[in-house]
Amino acid sequence: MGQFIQLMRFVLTDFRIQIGNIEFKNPLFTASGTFGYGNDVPDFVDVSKLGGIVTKSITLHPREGNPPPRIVETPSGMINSIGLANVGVDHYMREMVPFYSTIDTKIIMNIAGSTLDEYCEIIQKVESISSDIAGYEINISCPNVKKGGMEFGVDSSLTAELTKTLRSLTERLLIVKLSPNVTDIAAIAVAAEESGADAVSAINTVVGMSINPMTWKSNIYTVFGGLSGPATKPIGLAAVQKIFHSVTIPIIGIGGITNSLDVIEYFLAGATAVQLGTVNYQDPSSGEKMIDDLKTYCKDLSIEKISSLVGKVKI
Amino acid sequence: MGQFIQLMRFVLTDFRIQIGNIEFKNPLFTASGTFGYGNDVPDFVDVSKLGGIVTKSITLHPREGNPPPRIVETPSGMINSIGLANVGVDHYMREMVPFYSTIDTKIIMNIAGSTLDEYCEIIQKVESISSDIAGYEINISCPNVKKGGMEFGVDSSLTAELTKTLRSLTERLLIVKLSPNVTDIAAIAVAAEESGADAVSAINTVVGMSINPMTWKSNIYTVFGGLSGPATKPIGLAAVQKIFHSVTIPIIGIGGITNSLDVIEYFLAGATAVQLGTVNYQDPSSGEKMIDDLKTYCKDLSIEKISSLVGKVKI
Amino acid sequence: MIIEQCKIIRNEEIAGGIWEMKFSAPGIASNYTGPGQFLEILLENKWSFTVRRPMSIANVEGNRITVIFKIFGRGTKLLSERKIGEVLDLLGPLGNVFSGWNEKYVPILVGGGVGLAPILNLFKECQKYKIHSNLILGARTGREHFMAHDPSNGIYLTTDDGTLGISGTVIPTLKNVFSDVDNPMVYACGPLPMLKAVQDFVIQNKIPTQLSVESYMGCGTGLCQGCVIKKRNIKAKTHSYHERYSLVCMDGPVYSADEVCFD
Amino acid sequence: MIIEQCKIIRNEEIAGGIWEMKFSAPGIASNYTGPGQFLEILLENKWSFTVRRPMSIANVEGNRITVIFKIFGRGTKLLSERKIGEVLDLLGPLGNVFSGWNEKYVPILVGGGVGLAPILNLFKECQKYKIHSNLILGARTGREHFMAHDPSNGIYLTTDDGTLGISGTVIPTLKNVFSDVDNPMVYACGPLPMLKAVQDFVIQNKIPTQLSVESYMGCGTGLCQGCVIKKRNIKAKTHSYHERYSLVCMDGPVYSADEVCFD
Ligand SMILES: Cc1cc2nc3c(=O)[nH]c(=O)nc-3n(C[C@H](O)[C@H](O)[C@H](O)COP(=O)(O)OP(=O)(O)OC[C@H]3O[C@@H](n4cnc5c(N)ncnc54)[C@H](O)[C@@H]3O)c2cc1C
Ligand SMILES: Cc1cc2nc3c(=O)[nH]c(=O)nc-3n(C[C@H](O)[C@H](O)[C@H](O)COP(=O)(O)OP(=O)(O)OC[C@H]3O[C@@H](n4cnc5c(N)ncnc54)[C@H](O)[C@@H]3O)c2cc1C
Ligand SMILES: Cc1cc2nc3c(=O)[nH]c(=O)nc-3n(C[C@H](O)[C@H](O)[C@H](O)COP(=O)(O)O)c2cc1C
Ligand SMILES: Cc1cc2nc3c(=O)[nH]c(=O)nc-3n(C[C@H](O)[C@H](O)[C@H](O)COP(=O)(O)O)c2cc1C
Ligand code: FES
Ligand code: FES
Repeated sequence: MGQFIQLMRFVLTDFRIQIGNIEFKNPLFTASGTFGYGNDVPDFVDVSKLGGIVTKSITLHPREGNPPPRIVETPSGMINSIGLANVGVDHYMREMVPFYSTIDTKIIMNIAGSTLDEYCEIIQKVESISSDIAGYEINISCPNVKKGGMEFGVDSSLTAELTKTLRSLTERLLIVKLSPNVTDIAAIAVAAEESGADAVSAINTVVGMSINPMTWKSNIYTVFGGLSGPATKPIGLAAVQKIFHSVTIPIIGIGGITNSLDVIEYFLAGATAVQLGTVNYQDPSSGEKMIDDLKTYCKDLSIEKISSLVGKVKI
Repeated sequence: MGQFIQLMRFVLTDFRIQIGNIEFKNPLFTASGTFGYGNDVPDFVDVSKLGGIVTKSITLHPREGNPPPRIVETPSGMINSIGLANVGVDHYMREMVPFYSTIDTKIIMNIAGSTLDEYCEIIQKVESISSDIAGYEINISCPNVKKGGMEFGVDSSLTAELTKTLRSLTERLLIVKLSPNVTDIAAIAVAAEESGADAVSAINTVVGMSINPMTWKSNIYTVFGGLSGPATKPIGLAAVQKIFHSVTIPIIGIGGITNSLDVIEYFLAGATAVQLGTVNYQDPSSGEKMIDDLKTYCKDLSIEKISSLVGKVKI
Repeated sequence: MIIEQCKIIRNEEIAGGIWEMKFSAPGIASNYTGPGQFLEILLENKWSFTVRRPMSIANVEGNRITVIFKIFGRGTKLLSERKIGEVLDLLGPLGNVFSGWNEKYVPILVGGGVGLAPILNLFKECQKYKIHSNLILGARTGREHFMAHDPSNGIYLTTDDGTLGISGTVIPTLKNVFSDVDNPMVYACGPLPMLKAVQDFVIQNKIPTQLSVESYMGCGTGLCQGCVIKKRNIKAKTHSYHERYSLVCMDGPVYSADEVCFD
Repeated sequence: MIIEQCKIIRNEEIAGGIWEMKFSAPGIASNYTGPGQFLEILLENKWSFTVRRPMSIANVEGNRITVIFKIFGRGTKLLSERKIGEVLDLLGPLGNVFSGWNEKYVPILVGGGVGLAPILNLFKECQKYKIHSNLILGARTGREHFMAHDPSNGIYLTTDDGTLGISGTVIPTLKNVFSDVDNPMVYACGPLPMLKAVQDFVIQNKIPTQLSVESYMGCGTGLCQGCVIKKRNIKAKTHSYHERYSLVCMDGPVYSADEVCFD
């Protein structure tokens, strides 16, 4: 009987989380740029296991991206400079979005622009058509495109202006994705919150560089690229913890997650959900596996609601 | 005969570098906080092989540092929060400085303070006594002490004020050590240059955090600490490259160096010299070994002057 | 395309710095469609090796898959140290295949350096179907070769330093062989300078040619958009959705010689 | 203290999750000064393992050094997979030694968990000098023990779950043994809760005691200032130059029980 009750408890561990007015079945999302548009992943991946999918950044016009080399491995990480290669919003709405009605996973459309107007135009296009998109993640922080919105990501007042404007255009979830390449990430988060964002996500990639010491060539065509992967986990955790002490909206933690214990670290630091990026390149079904491992963790520690961990780091 | 000339060439590879009016016999220095005061290293280390030694940060008064835990390993890196534990300037001048007359390696005294006056008082004390100190590295960037000067490191005008004031107090080498935890590290470097710094060094540690997911405890007593080691090499390289395009004074590259090819990367990105930090914990004689490896590299590539590599990355 | 935990059943140095590794990989083997396809190998430590390492399939026999690799850096060094019985996490089969080889053509197969794996695979496949082909393999020096120089059977080895077979790069030999055959079709894989030289020659001489190209890969599954190569001309709709670049992992690694651009 | 490349000459699991590894380490062995000292082991990959792993010396015989370790995380897992003949980079010997053990006292040696290595070392040393001592070793469960429970020879094993020897922690056994001996001197090493309990008991009973403590180490050589432990009282001049903290790698790992503070 005691055993039965204990069994009951794990069955009931509640993985649902809430951001804005949207409920997600679990807090594991894939990160932008690491899972395509969610419609063209390898067959062995069951996208319906994920709490959410964040699309690669979509721009007003199609973008071919930067010349190669675009990627290089670094100690416990990698640098990329894809340059926002994407099909553009029109193609996206026409070709990819219909797929979403076939899956039971929330879709967050990540958008990027180089001017306020570009961001607005994208959202207006999406809002003009009925679709299964749950919300937007605003990329104000792509470090490897000259006009990729970096100006917004490093400045509180620009972030505020952008957020306020986009807020007026949509009722959907509005998430602002923050750059770690700033002096005070919490200040930018506060600006986003005060301007109506439903949540912030952090972090995008860290500006990095790599050189081939034998050929003297930059390993990345654009010289500077974005560092991601395990190397950046401490930076992402610190960002989440700082933001947690500054805002009341949910935080989506990103950066260097490779296993379920990393997810727990992000929760304890203050994240309500997390996004998996680089780990998808090793195994695009990592998310499914982590959900199973999280279930075991919660069972072992008798945790009834995953959301009860948020911000519970002991200092 | 041809062989003889080639032989001659490697013998003559010139490792000397110049910063301000000081010549260093080679460009490999140890980084602050990772080599003590240079006087108490393991017996098997030959400090006279190094181009320079940067002391741990010295403050006006002795500091006991932060409570433990102060250190934790992270993917390809570590976080520390030592809290500027040091003997204070008086003890340092009395007990450690006399040792320097016994070695043929340039000593750079790293100083930290929480107010402009503290920095000044330290330098005034040092300047009032004759000593073998070649110059100062100003730590304006220690991320784990509340009053550790962080205010200076993130602000161009405070950096300028501090640099200008210290410049007026000493003819010795004045190096400003920069924090990576800023939006625009090049702007701070420019402020230091314009205010009379002889060089800048970059980077200090990156703000990071780590949590034990089983006990839910922060792995660092002060919660936030400084990330160092290979994980941060791409960040350090990017910082050096950015600064290189903004200033004309020499840059001392720091961050994640573990071998001679890492040193080459820093040179190509724009460094005139480098500092070795975390690698000393694996092997405090790493510097000596890297000098030998650099000699082989330069021989193989027929490089006559190590300084000819500075900034030569091919884009 | 699947992820499979595969036991190593052979790992031997077959020439100087060149290793042959065989796996038991029933799942991947049963999805395999032909020479040109590759695997993405996960190296043991998730912290230390962020991205998988792409390796061409050199042979498939029943459940067994062979790769041939050269020790290049940290990852391939680690691979060479793996022992029989250990298990590696493989993602595959990936990519497209060499196509169009049949009785109507005389295939000339050109492999250089680490590019010999898919070329050898195609060579064996031609043998299996009794299609007479010519094989030209280049290396820097004799100790990197593991086959016999045997021109009478259409196997030509070249070395940059002349220590084995024909002295020089593969290009002069390609030209010679080309002048001897009717209806040639060239298949090549190897280092960039070699591919460029092959491309120049075959375009000039209008020889139908397929090149298997390399690029730095982040994922092998189309997700990272990192592995692009520049296109020479514009294809209709590809996995990369773009006109100027093609994703090597999805649209390649095999391209017609007039499709890709190496600058 | 030196850095030495040492060949592994033994690596066996001697109890559940507990491994014994032996090295040929002539240089370190010749510098060794006694039980209590430790090594810092560099794990193969510089990228993946940033800091060395400290391990107490469990025995020195001629050129050979033994460590006993428990699989705790990534690093100790990797250690357990190392094969005989492989070489590890060791830094040592480091730290101070257990002192004051001689005929005048009856040593009571208390070891728990991974803390048994230096305690076993001291036990053997006492045997060598014919000093009768008592050995109390604690573990969570029977399968973690590799010695025989042998109270008649002064060897007491305890298990938290009662599956071997005396049920319970080492503390009740320590109290019992203490009440039986004249002039006891306690030496202890083990997990924090055990050391705290030992400390409480010995201070209350004014028993001269030395504790070997653990702390997270960045270097083992005094350079990082990371390994501090809080002091209970103030020592004159130590390597840490400070009054409130002591550097475990240089001033420890062995401290008098009244010197250190575990909160
Ligand atoms: C489709 C394809 C098929 C290949 N087939 C073979 C083969 O059959 N045999 C063989 O020996 N090699 C093959 N390679 C090359 C092989 O992938 C690299 O030699 C290997 O990844 C080097 O790993 P490393 O850790 O030893 O090198 P590192 O030390 O990581 O880097 C050294 C160099 O290896 C190359 N490299 C490293 N990682 C990658 C990556 N993820 N993608 C592409 N290149 C990389 C880069 O040129 C890099 O500069 C193939 C590559 C591709 C793209
Ligand atoms: C002086 C001293 C002597 C020791 N002697 C022994 C011994 O004889 N046998 C034994 O099994 N263990 C001993 N330890 C503990 C041993 O160092 C850790 O178990 C080991 O470092 C764990 O490494 P890991 O990679 O498996 O764990 P990780 O996965 O890296 O971390 C798990 C835990 O191991 C501990 N740890 C990790 N790195 C260090 C480090 N650099 N310094 C201290 N603790 C660390 C921490 O508690 C950490 O939370 C000793 C520790 C010290 C300080
Ligand atoms: C190859 C690559 C492409 C990416 N593209 C985008 C993008 O288009 N938009 C965006 O907001 N973030 C992008 N990112 C950043 C990721 O979404 C994520 O913030 C970052 O990689 C950190 O997470 P990780 O360490 O788990 O990878 C990209 C990351 C990588 C590695
Ligand atoms: C344990 C530790 C202590 C440090 N203490 C100081 C310090 O006192 N003053 C300072 O300017 N930098 C200090 N640093 C920063 C280093 O000097 C260096 O900038 C940083 O570690 C990056 O280099 P690395 O990756 O080679 O370690 C410390 C670093 C570490 C790891
Ligand atoms: S390797 Fe990632 S898209 Fe091709
Ligand atoms: S471990 Fe570095 S000072 Fe003790």
